[in-house]
Amino acid sequence: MPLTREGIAYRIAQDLPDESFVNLGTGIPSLVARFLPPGKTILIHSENGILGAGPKARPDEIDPDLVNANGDYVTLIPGASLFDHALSFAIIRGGHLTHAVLGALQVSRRGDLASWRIPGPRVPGVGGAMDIAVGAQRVWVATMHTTDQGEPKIVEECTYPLTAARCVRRIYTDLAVLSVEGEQLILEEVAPGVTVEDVVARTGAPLTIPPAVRTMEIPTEFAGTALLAP
Amino acid sequence: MPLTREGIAYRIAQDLPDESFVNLGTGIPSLVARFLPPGKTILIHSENGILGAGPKARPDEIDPDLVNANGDYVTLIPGASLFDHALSFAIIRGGHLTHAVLGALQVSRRGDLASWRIPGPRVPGVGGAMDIAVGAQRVWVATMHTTDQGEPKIVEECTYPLTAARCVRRIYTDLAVLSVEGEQLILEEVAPGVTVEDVVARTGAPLTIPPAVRTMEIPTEFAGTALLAP
Amino acid sequence: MDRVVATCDEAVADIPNGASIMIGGFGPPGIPVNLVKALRRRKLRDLVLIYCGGGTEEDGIGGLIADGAVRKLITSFPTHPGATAVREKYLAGELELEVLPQGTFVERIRAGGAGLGGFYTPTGVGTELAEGKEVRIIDGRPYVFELPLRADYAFIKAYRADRWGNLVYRRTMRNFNPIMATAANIVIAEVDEVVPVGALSPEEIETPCIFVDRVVEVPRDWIRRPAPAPR
Amino acid sequence: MDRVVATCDEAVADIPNGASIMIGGFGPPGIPVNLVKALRRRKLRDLVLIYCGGGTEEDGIGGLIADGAVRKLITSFPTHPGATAVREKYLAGELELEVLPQGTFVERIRAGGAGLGGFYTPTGVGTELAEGKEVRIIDGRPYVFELPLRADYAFIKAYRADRWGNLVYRRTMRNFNPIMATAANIVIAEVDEVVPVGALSPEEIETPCIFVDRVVEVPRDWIRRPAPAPR
Repeated sequence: MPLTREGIAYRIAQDLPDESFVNLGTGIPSLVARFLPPGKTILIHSENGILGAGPKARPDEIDPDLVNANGDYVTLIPGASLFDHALSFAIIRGGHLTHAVLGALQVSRRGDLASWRIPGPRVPGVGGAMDIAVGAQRVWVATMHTTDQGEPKIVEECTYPLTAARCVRRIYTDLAVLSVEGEQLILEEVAPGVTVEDVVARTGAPLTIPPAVRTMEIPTEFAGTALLAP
Repeated sequence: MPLTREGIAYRIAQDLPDESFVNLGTGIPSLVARFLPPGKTILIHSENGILGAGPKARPDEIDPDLVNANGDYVTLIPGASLFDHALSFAIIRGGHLTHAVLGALQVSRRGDLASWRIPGPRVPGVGGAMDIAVGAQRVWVATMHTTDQGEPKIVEECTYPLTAARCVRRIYTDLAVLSVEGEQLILEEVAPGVTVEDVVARTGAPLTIPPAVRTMEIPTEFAGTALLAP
Repeated sequence: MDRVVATCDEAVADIPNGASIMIGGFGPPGIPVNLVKALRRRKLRDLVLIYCGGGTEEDGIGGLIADGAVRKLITSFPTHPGATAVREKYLAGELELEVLPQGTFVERIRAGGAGLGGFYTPTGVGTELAEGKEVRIIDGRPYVFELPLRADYAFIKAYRADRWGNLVYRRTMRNFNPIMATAANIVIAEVDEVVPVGALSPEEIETPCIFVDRVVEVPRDWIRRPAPAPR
Repeated sequence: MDRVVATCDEAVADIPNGASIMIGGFGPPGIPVNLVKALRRRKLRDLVLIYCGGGTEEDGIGGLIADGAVRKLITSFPTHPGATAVREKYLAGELELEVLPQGTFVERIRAGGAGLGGFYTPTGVGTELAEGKEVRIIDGRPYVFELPLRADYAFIKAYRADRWGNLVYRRTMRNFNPIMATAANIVIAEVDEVVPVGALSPEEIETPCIFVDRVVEVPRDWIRRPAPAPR
């Protein structure tokens, strides 16, 4: 069974090590915060000047002066710090974040990322994605394996405008975990009940298949949220 | 009678306008702080991260964590702020200081300043002088008119290594006040009892002499400190 | 040295047509909404706004754009759902957009305030946003050259000011505000509260008064009573 | 995530010969003297120090230089009266000096920490300190190109830290410390006091813990008793 969006986020949260400093993009990446393992110290960075963002604020916790980069009213964990955008992007671009989890329109086999713009008569807007893609020590992508129309999002070459070239190290999808190593796109894990052939068929770039591909260890649900699609 | 070092500092303090933000170099410039007119708001900036440095600390006021750029233990005035060197030099280089008063080894007729290095087998060291010379809105020099050996310090071309080219607007010496306007070095004022001929004789560059040169209005002493040489 | 002016209208009264104006804020926090509303009442034309988002009707920036007061918007993320005015004016060819990566946006403003001539950033290399810009290999890695950015005016939102214009922020109000305060000819701060000179500790002041020209006190109700429920 | 180590000796135990080390401080404030003393006990060779002054016997930096532990000093103002070791070693040809304008010194470190490839500054144009450096005319004004500066280690002095390494400074202790904390592979902070995580307000933290690898508590007597009379 493929993972739900929450399942992808859960799977990523398991891979974040203790003492990591992580920026989470909008969409599936933002869900990672809900599944952080309690025994680890993982600090969430937000572009608008937070290190140590906590869960979203309950109605009675809302501070009108405290939002994250998604515009959500959030809380702060003990030990959090606040700063301006210049320092926030010094953190990003200076290589101080251990991890960033970003969404994607497309990822190429070499780790090129397209995530900010669909060509056409639209307003362009990039936010912090380009800085994060070049700056974080490890850029992981969280995405559905294909578009709603079934088109592969993992491709030989990106056709959408690039966010950054050769920046993605790992790709977490509803079907698989892949890693980018030089010119190789390696299939590391498949979702429970998903076959290597399924993944190959829905991927738009050649995969390197190790002798034994692991199956993800992931529960069906977590605290009432389904992690695997029915 | 020529001015004392304190007299030069006193004369400069009279010219600083209300609501000015001023950096004072070592030597004679540092004495300016003692003569600030009480009715004006003049904030003293120090390179090491102070806006609003107050008088030197009395023994019982010393805070070991609070010095100015000269290494003196100082106080803070109400309304002072503290910051790091990056912001301090953003203030300097970004053109936010209304005035800087610097010492000089030599000043050329076009306002080139040499103040940081005497050639020879010596350790070079510049500190903040080059940033201040290019950054402050108005750079004034405070210096004795000649060296201890009687050599002119105001010259046709600097022979010592430059701090910055064409940066000085005014020169305050023990004998005169001069202003730099383009290629012209204009004699604005002479010290009491000092003649235009005296100044011309001790200046190493041609002076523009207005029809009537003012004589400085300066008291003989201020709060027990002699402002005019005996 | 009293920087306090009585009203937002007075604070923006001298802004001419065609002025460039930086506006702080990210999300609701740190947007000087009352200065923007006063600016809108001026009914100016040909403004150049430097603002990270696209503005909304509520924050007034979207309203300025809808009014046709803005010729050009220098921005990073004008594509949030509420940015309807940007969308309409841009697609109608009536608004010029300069879109920058967010780190480049703030760093260009910092360079403008710090007297630097420009800088090289690794961000954007090989993308549409670097087209036409110089790329230089430094220590084996490609960087894009970016110029400093300054403006005629900056609208800043802070929490507290003293009468000299020293500013303190709270929570995520800082965002672009302390940086924009360094990079404009006239800096106008909207604050919740004006306190006496000396009431702010020297360490907590984030924007020293040397950067600030005008301060307007506009108290916010929420500071004293519970915050509203989320939308 | 406990960044606290027991002693300065432990904190500097892994520094190899030839390491580059940034040291914060300006005047006495903000110099991590106990880390420097521990480094001196290591009796290393060929160090590259990045420090704004020239060091004195009291702060230990002059001692390191006198010991012959330092191959090169990147600095701005090594000419203060107490800097006797620099003078002797430099004039004897046993110490390499790279002298920078102070604003360029700190800006190069900031660029190193902020991931920039370099920047243009108006400071130093037409002087000895710009010899051999690229000069570029930008908007009609000449600027000197400067590269970023990073180090293997940074020695930081702060007032308080929590156990995660969030740092707070007081008075003029900041100087180069918050900037150097961004620009080294291993950042070691000497602090007067370690407090629990959550005890520092998020707004007052000047150096977020993401930059800090090790913290050593070295209480200073003066914090609790009257300061000594001046020299």
